[in-house]
Amino acid sequence: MKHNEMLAMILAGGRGSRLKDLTSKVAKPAVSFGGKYRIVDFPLSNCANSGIGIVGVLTQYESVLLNRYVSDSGNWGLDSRDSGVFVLSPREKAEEGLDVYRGTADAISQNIDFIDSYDPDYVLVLSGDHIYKMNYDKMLDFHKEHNADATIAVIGVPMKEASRFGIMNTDGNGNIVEFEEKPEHPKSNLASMGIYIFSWKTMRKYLVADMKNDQSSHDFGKDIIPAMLGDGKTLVAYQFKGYWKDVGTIDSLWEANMDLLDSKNALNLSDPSWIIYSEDAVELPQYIGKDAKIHTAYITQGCRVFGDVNRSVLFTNSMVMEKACVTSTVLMDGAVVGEGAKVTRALLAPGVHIGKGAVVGDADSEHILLVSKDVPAKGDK
Amino acid sequence: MKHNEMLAMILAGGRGSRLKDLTSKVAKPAVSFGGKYRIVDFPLSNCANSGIGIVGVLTQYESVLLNRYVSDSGNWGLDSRDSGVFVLSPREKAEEGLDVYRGTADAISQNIDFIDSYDPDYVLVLSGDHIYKMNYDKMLDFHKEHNADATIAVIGVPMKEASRFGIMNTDGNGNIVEFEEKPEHPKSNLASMGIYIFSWKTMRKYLVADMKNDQSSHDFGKDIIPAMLGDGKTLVAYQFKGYWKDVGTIDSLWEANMDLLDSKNALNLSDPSWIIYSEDAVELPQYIGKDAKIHTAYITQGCRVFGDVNRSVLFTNSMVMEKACVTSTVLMDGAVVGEGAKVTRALLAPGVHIGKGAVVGDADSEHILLVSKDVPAKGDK
Amino acid sequence: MCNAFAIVTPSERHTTVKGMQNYRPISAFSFLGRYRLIDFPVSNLSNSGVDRIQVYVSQNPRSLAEHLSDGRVYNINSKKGKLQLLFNQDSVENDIYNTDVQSYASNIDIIKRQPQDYVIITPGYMVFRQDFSALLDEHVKSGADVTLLYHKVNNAKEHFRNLTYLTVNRQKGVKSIEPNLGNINDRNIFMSTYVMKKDLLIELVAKAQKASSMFNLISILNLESDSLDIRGYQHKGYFSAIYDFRSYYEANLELLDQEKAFDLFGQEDWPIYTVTTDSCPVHYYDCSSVTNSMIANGSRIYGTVENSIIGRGVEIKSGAVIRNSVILGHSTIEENVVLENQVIDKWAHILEGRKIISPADDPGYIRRDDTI
Amino acid sequence: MCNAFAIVTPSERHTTVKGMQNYRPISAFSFLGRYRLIDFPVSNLSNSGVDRIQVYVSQNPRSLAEHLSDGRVYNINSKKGKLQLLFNQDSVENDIYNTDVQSYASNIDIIKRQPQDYVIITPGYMVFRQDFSALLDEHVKSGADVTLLYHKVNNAKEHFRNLTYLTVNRQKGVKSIEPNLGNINDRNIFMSTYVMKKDLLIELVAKAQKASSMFNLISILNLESDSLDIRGYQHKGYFSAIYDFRSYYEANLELLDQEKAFDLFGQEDWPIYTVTTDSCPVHYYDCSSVTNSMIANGSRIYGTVENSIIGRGVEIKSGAVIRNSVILGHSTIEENVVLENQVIDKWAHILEGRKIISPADDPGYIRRDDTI
Repeated sequence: MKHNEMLAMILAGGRGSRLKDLTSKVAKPAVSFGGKYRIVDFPLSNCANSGIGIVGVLTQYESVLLNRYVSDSGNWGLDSRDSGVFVLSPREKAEEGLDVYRGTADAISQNIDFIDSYDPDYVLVLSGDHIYKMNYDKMLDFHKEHNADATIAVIGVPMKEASRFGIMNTDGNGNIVEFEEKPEHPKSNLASMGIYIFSWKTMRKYLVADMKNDQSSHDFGKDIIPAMLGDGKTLVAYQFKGYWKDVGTIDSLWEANMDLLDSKNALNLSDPSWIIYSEDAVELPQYIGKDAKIHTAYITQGCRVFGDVNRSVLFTNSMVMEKACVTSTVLMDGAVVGEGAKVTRALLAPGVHIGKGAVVGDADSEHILLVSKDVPAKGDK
Repeated sequence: MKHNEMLAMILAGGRGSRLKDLTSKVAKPAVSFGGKYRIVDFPLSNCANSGIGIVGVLTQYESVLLNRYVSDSGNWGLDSRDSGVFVLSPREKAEEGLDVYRGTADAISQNIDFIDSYDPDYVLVLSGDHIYKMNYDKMLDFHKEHNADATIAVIGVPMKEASRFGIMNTDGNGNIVEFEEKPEHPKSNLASMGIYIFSWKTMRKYLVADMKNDQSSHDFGKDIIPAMLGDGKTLVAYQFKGYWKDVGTIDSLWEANMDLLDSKNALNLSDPSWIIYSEDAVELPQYIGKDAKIHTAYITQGCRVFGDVNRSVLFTNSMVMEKACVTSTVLMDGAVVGEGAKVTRALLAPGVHIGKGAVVGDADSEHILLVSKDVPAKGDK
Repeated sequence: MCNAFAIVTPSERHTTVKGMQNYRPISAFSFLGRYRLIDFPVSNLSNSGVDRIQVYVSQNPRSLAEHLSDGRVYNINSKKGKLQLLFNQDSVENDIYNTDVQSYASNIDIIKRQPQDYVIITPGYMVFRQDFSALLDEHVKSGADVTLLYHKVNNAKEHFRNLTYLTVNRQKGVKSIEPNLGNINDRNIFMSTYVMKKDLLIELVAKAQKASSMFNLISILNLESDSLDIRGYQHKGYFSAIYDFRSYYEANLELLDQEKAFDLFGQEDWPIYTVTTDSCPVHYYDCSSVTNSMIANGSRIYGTVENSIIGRGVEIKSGAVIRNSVILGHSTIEENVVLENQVIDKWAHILEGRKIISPADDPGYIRRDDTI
Repeated sequence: MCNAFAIVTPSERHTTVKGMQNYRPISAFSFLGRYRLIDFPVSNLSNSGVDRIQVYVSQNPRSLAEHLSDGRVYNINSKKGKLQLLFNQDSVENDIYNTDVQSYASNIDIIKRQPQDYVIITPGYMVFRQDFSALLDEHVKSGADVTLLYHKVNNAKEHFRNLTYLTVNRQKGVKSIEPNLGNINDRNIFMSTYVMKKDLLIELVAKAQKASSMFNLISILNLESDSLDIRGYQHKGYFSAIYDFRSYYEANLELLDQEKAFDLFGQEDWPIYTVTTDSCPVHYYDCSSVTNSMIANGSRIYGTVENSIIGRGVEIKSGAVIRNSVILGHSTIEENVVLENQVIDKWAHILEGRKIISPADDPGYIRRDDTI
């Protein structure tokens, strides 16, 4: 076994309940995105492209599909000899019972033995819910240059929105001097992206202490980072510039999909030097029918379009039948819009069928309509 | 996704406490065997050779190494497009909390959603602790021919030992009429091998009912099989002939290793038509030194022998130094017998070092000596 | 599981696809923008439970070697099964000696070592769906020595030139295998697919070599037709063969017909596998207009596309019009180009304003990496 | 990660290993019973963080194609990286034109498409350990145009014939690259390993082609030695080269020396990868006697083995005596055979009682699949 300088741990255990019915049977990181991807493809592909070989995925909630999905490590080329994607659920240990992960830090703590078994110098902690491209290897260089105990990736947000984020206050040298979770009066606009590099030896000590602390909520932001700051450890902010989106709500998930229609979109999924890998669907190329009309769309293989599509994103195997009209809408995997139906400003959950002639959604709605149940044809019920 | 006729579920959650220190940090199915194998290689390779593509491994206890090991599905060729080895630990569900597996049947019950996601016709349930080669595809043919609801593999055991096993009493047609767990006065010598094929639809009903039954111990042998027999379902015995060994104790694990020295051993690990696949160690071929003497041995790559080896099995990277003498002994991975030391009738746990000149084990002992801590050189302490 | 191993054969000596074939063997041709022709026989075999597959290759093996890799994408267990490329290592300068029999002979040790009793031989240059496990069962049940797969066509005057056809009697016995010279429309086109015992193949190869160093498998079967029980088995469903440039062009466009595509691809339990390139979805921009076309992922469409197949990573800029054409991967079509009835090979670059129009029955070809 | 891609070169035109090379290129030779020679350069590259590796092959590519597969066993990410076989597709009949420059020229499009700035060229027929990442750093730091790797030897009269050596000045500048004709023992043997910018390689290939169609990379470097800053870099540690039959035999037996083996394999962070065949451990029976030998898994030993290398799945029956020999995989040595100073190729079968003894300085060779 070759020495692993850094391994990655992806926190993928959240319930993602603000995504409503989309996460009732599917863990949030396994939710589909951008036609052919799942959210977790982003951190996993970033790892592969950054040269990280060992990735632990910490799951616990409704994770059958997620576990199956990430187990297929070849999708990201992470199946070479000393690589692997490992699903880490809570386990029973010799001295202890079985316990759920009590917080982000506890999820890592419960897997100290897994991490130790690779003897890494650094551990990268990621969240499984964000859409972005990032070279973690460069962040590691930054971590080493600064002789840091922890490096936290931050992104500038509009000052007026800063109170919605975990904000890092830094000194002139980029050292983090304070962390404030959703401050009422933010002192900076540098929001934590939930991406941490820790020197493993130091981190390990804090995790062991945290596990024993009954007062702790076992969370990186609330407990570990403040404890390290309190001890005068070196924590530095690594400023990221580029596309980054938390797709935690139906509106933000829809928006992130719509962003793909912008030809100047900074995410640029067609860049050959930083490919986002995903599972390959065994499907024909998309077929566009004789009377179809497509104006600005992002459509993937397996789709069939016979009607009109405007400013919309079509996921694998979705279909738009004759004379149907789909506008400003996301059709998730296998969603079907029946003949003559009209769908506007909506997000159709996987497999949802819109009946013939039905009218769904509203061009002027404040929020995006999530359609998670079949809609009967006009006239039926 | 292609339809999967039958998928396999390997029960790998047992504590294996009779293997003492060998399983203090390693789940029993991950214990090493036969030089280069781990116990779980046998059911996994049997699956691969029987054409089964989807294998769930149900783990819970001290399973970091086991989880890592079976995740590397390419070792058994189970990483082709529609194949996979999936680690299934207890998971939190939308409606329920997190719970350990309460018994063999409960382990399957808690993964009904996993099985359903493949829509199989049949489910093969295996144990992760047995050494044998078996074509499950032929067993499935038998199951279908008999239109059975469940088929249980049985093996003839000496009548006087039958009371140590779960015994199947059959009628003249091979139908199971009674199951007795360790009967005082056995009526037959057909012992259950813990290998079951179930028709999934039928099995699913029994599992759902069993989950709700507070009186149940949620065990196949104690609860599910008797319930099916009680309802008059068709349960048939599939008689297996060949090598089969439960390696549940230090003595039986040692014996199974010694069996490999017998050139007529029915297990025959060199048969090219039914290869037992395993992880490949990145090691040199074994080196046998200038003054080495080897009489009857089973030695794998990475080993180095400079002394005498008699009737012994040497696992990956184990070493026998100059003038040392190893007799009737199993040296597990990386065990080292120092210069001039004598080791007899022992099983050395992975990485154990026997100091120079030390004498370990006794040719006349009733039981095999498990050495799980380093032994100091003669004269040291 | 199937008691047979398989040999996928390269195109025959006398069939050539002008242009395209300079860069890769026919079995490595791109098809429908996403597949390679080899995907069809290998998926058929894998779905039939055949997991020992030997793909013979004569020239330019690179694209095929990279595409097939270790067979995992075709759902073949890489430990138990084996998808291997075999090269005709003894190929001789005078091409008339390079028969299929020569290839078998030069790999006869490997053929002999296969543990299966039967062999299925099927071509890498035809597109169809076939359950070989059912075909093998039928072969065994019939008691025949050799079973040959054929497809009834009614357009053999114009099409399938250079292929062979079977004459069968009422009992499905094969009376002869002859070249299609195009004089009759109704023919049983031989799909170059054989089922027989491995030992019989070994015997036939030895006999053919003895008879003449120019003999191929068909020659020896014709010669032995009295002593062997050779039967035909009729294939039904979609079938096309790639034996010249026009047949390649037409087979692509023909599958825009959704019924035909469904016949070939629509069987739920019969996936046609291929290798992914991890391209992103297709981006259609506001000015695009696309009808009756198949578009592979990774493409960016600003222009007009009608009745065409667009390969992976193709860019069609605004004002460009593509009609009845097959564009292979990674080509760039600049603004205001007009292409009609063309096959554009990979990495080509068609410069602004070009108009390249060919007659429908004589489509044009633009070479790989060409800038025009 | 390394800002270089790599080319692994096949053996040169004028080196041949009699016998063995009829069946596979030198880089596919079995080594120490378990490896193939190609494992050394590819593991070196993978361990150095180079994940785009092109292995050039001229003839008989099958064994190499199967062995390398998609690079996963070498710990190369198959999505981000690429281990590919490249064939010299334009190889011409007259062998003197088949230079390394010709191979680069015929794959120049692929070379140009690599995203890395540097190229490392290293041979598939030498055995050594080298951190190419460190070598590249050194190259960049030195400001040289080309860095060449060499090994100081003191036995060049008897060994390393047909290879080349470097003459270097005190500043490590390379004054010339010349064939080793064996007249002096102390030589800096050139390890056929180059580091340079990709663009320089492209330029040199063009220049070489212009100069003469028989020019190879060494010729053009000699010609350009005044205009380019070409430096030598001394390799230390175990080194052997396979350039004829005896060097192959000796390189195998030499590594029975545990110190040499440790020097090559003992670095914890520098694994030498190879493909497993899932053979079971070695079974030694009661009558066996084995000393100073390396035995690969899958073998069954009843007889006597001394100072030898035994490949995978070999059976040595009782009474047989093997001395100072290299037995490749799957051979069977029957009872009471005596072999001394032999190389036995794969799948050979030595019949009962045969005695085959050659002098130590002129070892014998038994062909693949031979029964003797």
